[in-house]
Amino acid sequence: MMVQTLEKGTAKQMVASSIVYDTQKLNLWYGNHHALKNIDLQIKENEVTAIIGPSGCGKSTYIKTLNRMVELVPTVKTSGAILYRERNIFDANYGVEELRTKVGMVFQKPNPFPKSIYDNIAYGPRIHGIKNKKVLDEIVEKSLRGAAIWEEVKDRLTTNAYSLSGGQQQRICIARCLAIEPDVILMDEPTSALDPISTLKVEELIQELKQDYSIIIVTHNMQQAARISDKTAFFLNGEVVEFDKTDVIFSTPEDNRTEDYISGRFG
Amino acid sequence: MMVQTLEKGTAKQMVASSIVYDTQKLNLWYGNHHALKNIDLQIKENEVTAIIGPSGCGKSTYIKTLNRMVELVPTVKTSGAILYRERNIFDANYGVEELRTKVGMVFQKPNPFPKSIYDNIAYGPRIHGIKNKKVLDEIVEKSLRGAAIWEEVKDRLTTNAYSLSGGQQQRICIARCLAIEPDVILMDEPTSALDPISTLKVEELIQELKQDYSIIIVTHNMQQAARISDKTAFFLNGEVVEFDKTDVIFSTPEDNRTEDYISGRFG
Amino acid sequence: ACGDDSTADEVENETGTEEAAATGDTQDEATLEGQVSGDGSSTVAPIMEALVEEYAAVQEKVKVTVGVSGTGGGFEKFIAGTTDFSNASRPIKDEEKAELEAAGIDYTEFKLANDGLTVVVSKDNDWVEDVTVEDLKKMWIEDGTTKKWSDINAEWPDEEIIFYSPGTDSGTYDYFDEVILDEADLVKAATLSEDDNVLVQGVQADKNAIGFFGYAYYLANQDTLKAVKIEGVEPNNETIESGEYSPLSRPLFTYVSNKALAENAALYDFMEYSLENAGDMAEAVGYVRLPDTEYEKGLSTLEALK
Amino acid sequence: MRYVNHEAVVKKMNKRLIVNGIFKAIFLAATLFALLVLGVLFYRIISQGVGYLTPEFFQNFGSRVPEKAGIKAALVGSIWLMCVVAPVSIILGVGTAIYLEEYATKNKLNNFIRMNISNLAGVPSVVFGLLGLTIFVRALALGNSVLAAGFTMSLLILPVIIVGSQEAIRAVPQDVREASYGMGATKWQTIINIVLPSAIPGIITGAILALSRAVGETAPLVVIGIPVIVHFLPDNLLSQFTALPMQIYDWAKRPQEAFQYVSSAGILVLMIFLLLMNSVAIFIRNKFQKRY
Amino acid sequence: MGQKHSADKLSVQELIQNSSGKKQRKIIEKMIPIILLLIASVSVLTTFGIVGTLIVETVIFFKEVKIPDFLFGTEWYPFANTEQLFGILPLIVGTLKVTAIAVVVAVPFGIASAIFLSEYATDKSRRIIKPVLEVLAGVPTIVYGFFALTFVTPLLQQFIPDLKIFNALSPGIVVGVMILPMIASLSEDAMSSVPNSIREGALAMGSTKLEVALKVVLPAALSGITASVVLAVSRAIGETMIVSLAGGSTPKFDLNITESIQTMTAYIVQVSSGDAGYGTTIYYSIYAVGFTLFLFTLLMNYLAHVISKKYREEY
Ligand SMILES: Nc1ncnc2c1ncn2[C@@H]1O[C@H](COP(=O)(O)OP(=O)(O)OP(=O)(O)O)[C@@H](O)[C@H]1O
Ligand SMILES: Nc1ncnc2c1ncn2[C@@H]1O[C@H](COP(=O)(O)OP(=O)(O)OP(=O)(O)O)[C@@H](O)[C@H]1O
Ligand SMILES: [Mg+2]
Ligand SMILES: [Mg+2]
Ligand SMILES: O=P([O-])([O-])[O-]
Repeated sequence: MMVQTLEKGTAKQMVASSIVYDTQKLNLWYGNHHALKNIDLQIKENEVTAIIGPSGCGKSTYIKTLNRMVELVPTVKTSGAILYRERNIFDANYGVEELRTKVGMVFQKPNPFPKSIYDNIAYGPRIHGIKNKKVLDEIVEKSLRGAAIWEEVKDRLTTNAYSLSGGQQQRICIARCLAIEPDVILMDEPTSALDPISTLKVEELIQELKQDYSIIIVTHNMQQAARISDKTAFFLNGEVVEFDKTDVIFSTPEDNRTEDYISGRFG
Repeated sequence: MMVQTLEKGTAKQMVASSIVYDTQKLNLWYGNHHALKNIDLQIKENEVTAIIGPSGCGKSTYIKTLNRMVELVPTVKTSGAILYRERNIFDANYGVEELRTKVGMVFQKPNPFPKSIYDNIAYGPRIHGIKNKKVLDEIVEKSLRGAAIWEEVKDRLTTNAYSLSGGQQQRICIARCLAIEPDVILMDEPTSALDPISTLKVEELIQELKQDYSIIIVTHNMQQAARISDKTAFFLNGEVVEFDKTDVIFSTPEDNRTEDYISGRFG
Repeated sequence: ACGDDSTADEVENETGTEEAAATGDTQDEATLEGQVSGDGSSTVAPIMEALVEEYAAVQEKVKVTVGVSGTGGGFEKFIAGTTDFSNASRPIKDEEKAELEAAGIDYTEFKLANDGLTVVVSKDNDWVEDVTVEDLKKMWIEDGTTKKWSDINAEWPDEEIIFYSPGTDSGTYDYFDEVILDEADLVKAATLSEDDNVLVQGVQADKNAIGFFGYAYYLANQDTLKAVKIEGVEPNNETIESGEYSPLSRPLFTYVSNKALAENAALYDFMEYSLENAGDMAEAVGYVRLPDTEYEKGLSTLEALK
Repeated sequence: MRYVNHEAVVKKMNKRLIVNGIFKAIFLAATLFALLVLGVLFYRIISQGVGYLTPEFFQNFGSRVPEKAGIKAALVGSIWLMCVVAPVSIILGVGTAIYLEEYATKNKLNNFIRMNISNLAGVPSVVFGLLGLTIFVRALALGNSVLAAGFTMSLLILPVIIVGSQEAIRAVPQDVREASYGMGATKWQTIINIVLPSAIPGIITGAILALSRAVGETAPLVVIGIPVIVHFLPDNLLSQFTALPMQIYDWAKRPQEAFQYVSSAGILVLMIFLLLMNSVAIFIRNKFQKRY
Repeated sequence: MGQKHSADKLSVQELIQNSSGKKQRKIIEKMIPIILLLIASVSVLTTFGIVGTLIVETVIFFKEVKIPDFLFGTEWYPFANTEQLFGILPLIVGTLKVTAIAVVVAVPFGIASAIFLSEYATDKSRRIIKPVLEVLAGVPTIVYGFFALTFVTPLLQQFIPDLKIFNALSPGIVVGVMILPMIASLSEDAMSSVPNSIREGALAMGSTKLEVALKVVLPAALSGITASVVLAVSRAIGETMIVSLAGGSTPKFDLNITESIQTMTAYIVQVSSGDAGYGTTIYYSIYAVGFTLFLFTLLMNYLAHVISKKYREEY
């Protein structure tokens, strides 16, 4: 993990190459409601970045801004910039589809398509124009293996994804995301709808995935953040209160509010 | 409070007169689900009896059995007996409507009728044959006073009850119940949908009401049970684990499970 | 209706053999294709319906549609150029001629059959047998009063007369209006319908009702309707053909576009078939056939237009 | 002081319960009235019509002789009519529904479209007939053709299909849409690949119910002047034709009693036609029950 | 390992980059909303078409007939030779007679069925009865018309010997049967949406089911029920085939229900099947009548909309 050994404040050029997302003075409003306030956050390659904070603090809003899904809400307005690989995603000529092919997303509730397992995984490649059956077969297998669910489903690829358990469904969603080999994977409380055993499997999976992908994960489960992430951002009321290495945040936070939150005093 | 000074195990004849509800070996099934198991419970006049227990233990089921509202669920089967004033309410010729005119009920969510405040209160007397406008006026005033809400609504008796706040609505429901001058009032978590201030008002009201009525109240709030009740029954898994004076239950319970529950170890 | 049925059967047999003959020897006739459309009189409609039905068995690929909009309604469409021929239960009016001329449509008139316009009452009506033209006028001309049977004849019941009449678009109406009412207004209380079946149903169900329509409809419903004699003369084949049943007997026509005849072989074929069979069909559906010479005259006129 | 005399209440209780019982019986009877009417209606139609329901009935064209009258032209005509109405109304209806549910923002134009659809749903069918007569038959000179009647009927059932499709589309959960967008799919790809496949059972069910209304509608056909003396089958969309309800209407008006039976037989064919369509709808509804 | 993976990564993303049809997709994406908007505008055009044709032809009609004569005339006598009379009141009265009879049949039966279904019926009987009501609602009106003419009228004649073969009573009753399912099912929806907690509140005071139904649920669902009745009335006003077959064609300005009448819809059908040719006053009159009919139903639908929106239940 060469990247992690880099120290804070290293010369800008060097850092730039390993920075995936650079959020600069991001503000976001839902109509009049100011949901994100002056966010500055740099997310690095091949790390797991956890976002924690009490309900309503803007975690989901932030992560959905990273792939511009938040714009599905018609009243949304933003200011500031998010540089993804050094290009501002709010640029008029930056296509959201292009962005989203590079940035995968996994949601809170498993949301496979009401299609067969195979078609779920092949969906992404297909819409992006890959039609070759052999290539698709390979992608499907590779993605399912990558999501650690190949063995469980390989004999029933044609059954409907909804016939699987919740935990399996969530791994299908992760596999679906892997199928277009994204650069970054965003996860919004990916285990909150799962039972403890499935949660464990997904957590293990995330640990493996970070070797190849940059992962940003929202979680309300502090133990989870502590277990799996390299960096942690603590959000409160739409602001980033503290952002640092996870062990720092959980052992010696700088801000009182962080400490209060982590010790369960509110939220 | 003469009744309360009576000791346990006094001669049967004496007790009988002051016993409102005598539940004997009551069992209840929802289809195959055995929801109440061999309940034996004696509820006395002019006391507040609280029923506590973890979610799903059968509290609501029991209280709804006391006025046979539980029979609205078509799959319900019962065995055993509930003597109300020495008559078995399950007797074939005991009309539920008759029972329910003597046993009022207040529900978890305020459920006033979508009518004016006046008509809400007058509803009961009217269906029971009271038509005289003057008598109705008096009943309405008395009941609203009884529910400690007269002052708040006396100038707008013709407005719709839904224009009131939740706490006011709940007191309207209590007033509605008082209007038919019941013998017993059943309350199923009457404050769980209310804010703290409204809760306080309703609790005070219950304290006053017990001078004239026998009250059975289901609550998930142990402090509330401790504050307002004379006796407490602890339900677990459809059984009565312990039934005793409230101070005994909260200070020196006999059963470990009661203690565990009260000290917050589960539920 | 029984006798009537047997005639229908006869016709059916005849055409059956004809059909065999047609398919047997003249190939070109059998393979004719095309569309023919007509509209017009509801009085003529039963003949047309029968002709179309039988013709469909001979020339399966020719599509003949015949609307039933009444004589006037039919002429409207004919003038608008949407139909090839138009059936009429009265001769074409001068206005209609003028409009056709203005539209540049040349046409030829063919007689198809004779019809006795029949005044009918319900079988349950046991008082009316015979009326005079004067009586009819008294009944049918609007004069602002409510008409009772007793107003016409003191012996008749003191009941309101219920009137059923063909609609104003129909030639039957025009004809009745002209020869009986002298173009005065028909009673407003009358139920008017372009659909003679509606009239039959109305009259048969009410013993105080009176109505009038084509002889064929009467024949088809003899069991529930009673024809009223006019000045002592009963409508039947003889009295109608001879003209003795007067003033209510009249010829039925069809008007065909000359241009369409020349251009549309299917139309020509259908018209030829119609003139050849109109007599039989007319009888089959309850009208009175013309003398054979009339049909031959018609056919030779047609030939000339090919 | 007591106002409520519980003794008296108990005494009156019996009477109130009896009244309740009587009214329950009345309500039940009222409900059964509808069933009774349906029963009588079916009984009469079946008992009158079944005798005429011979193979020849399906092979013959209309006839002036009741025994020879058949429903071929009308049945085939109705099928032709459906071949126009189904694609036209479904394309227009589903297209509109997609627009309103997926694309339309809350502006005046779109609100106007929404309001307009709900109003259109209440316009009597005979008025649609006037529209068809003026626009399709006359102005566009389509005549009494399958196409003219088909367009008229399509517009008539359009609001029903739109509303049904909107409901079906709305029932597709937002989160699968988001999943698709999250993969970089465009809006249209998401609609075509995710939304529509999920909504289609609902759309089809609604559409079939709407189409079965179009099969039975008579008034617009009468107004646009569909003929009944038709002894051929349509062979293209501009052919003249007749349809089941027109044929039934014609028979029902005929005075000879036998035609009432023919009419009943026609009604039976129409009802069987509708029954088949509805069975398909129910089959689809049950088969593709939502999975999420 | 990292290297190998990144090589793999390139493969799919590269395939995506190289895949054809990107431009095409962009164009489609731009075109689709426009196409869909065009499709959606068909329904608007339909309304314009309806209103437009009705108005244009009605205006021509009013060149020949004075508006007050049309609106207030009590005689509808378009087929006269000498003086045609176009007073629409008789047609409106005919329509209202049928509608009133239909309402008298459908409202009590419909609401009673709704009460039974929502307050008394078990789940099982509801599952049987509701589809039957749906079937009743799906019966084509031509079938109802036939039923009115051949069954209901003769049946009524047994009791009312004076009843004419065409009358207002029989089609009125049958139109009532036709709109009954609509009232029943919409009212049932309105009543079922009254929360159970309110019902329980009333039952817990010793109410009988009847009292709950009539004194609590019915008033609470009143706006929904009223809206359903108004919609049903609108349907009855626009109903065509039943009245054409069984109502007759004699417009009369009176209140008799045993004799032949004519409704607005039946007049349109009468003239259309007679096909008064282009250009005659009679031809234009069907548009004037159609326009009147359209206004009537529009008003009803608007009323239903207002009722269900404005007096929305509070619970
Ligand atoms: N579509 C929306 N329209 C308006 N306001 C919204 C919308 N979505 C979220 N908000 C508001 O924005 C704020 C942040 O919401 P967000 O969903 O990002 O919170 P969160 O941190 O993800 O909370 P949770 O842990 O509950 O998921 C909240 O106050 C919320 O009410
Ligand atoms: N209508 C019903 N049909 C079947 N089972 C039911 C029904 N209502 C309740 N139950 C079951 O009966 C048991 C007791 O339910 P009850 O509502 O009495 O619990 P409770 O103690 O009131 O819980 P809570 O505190 O959540 O209100 C539960 O297991 C519940 O699932
Ligand atoms: Mg969130
Ligand atoms: Mg409970
Ligand atoms: O339809 P008519 O024969 O009366 O014109």
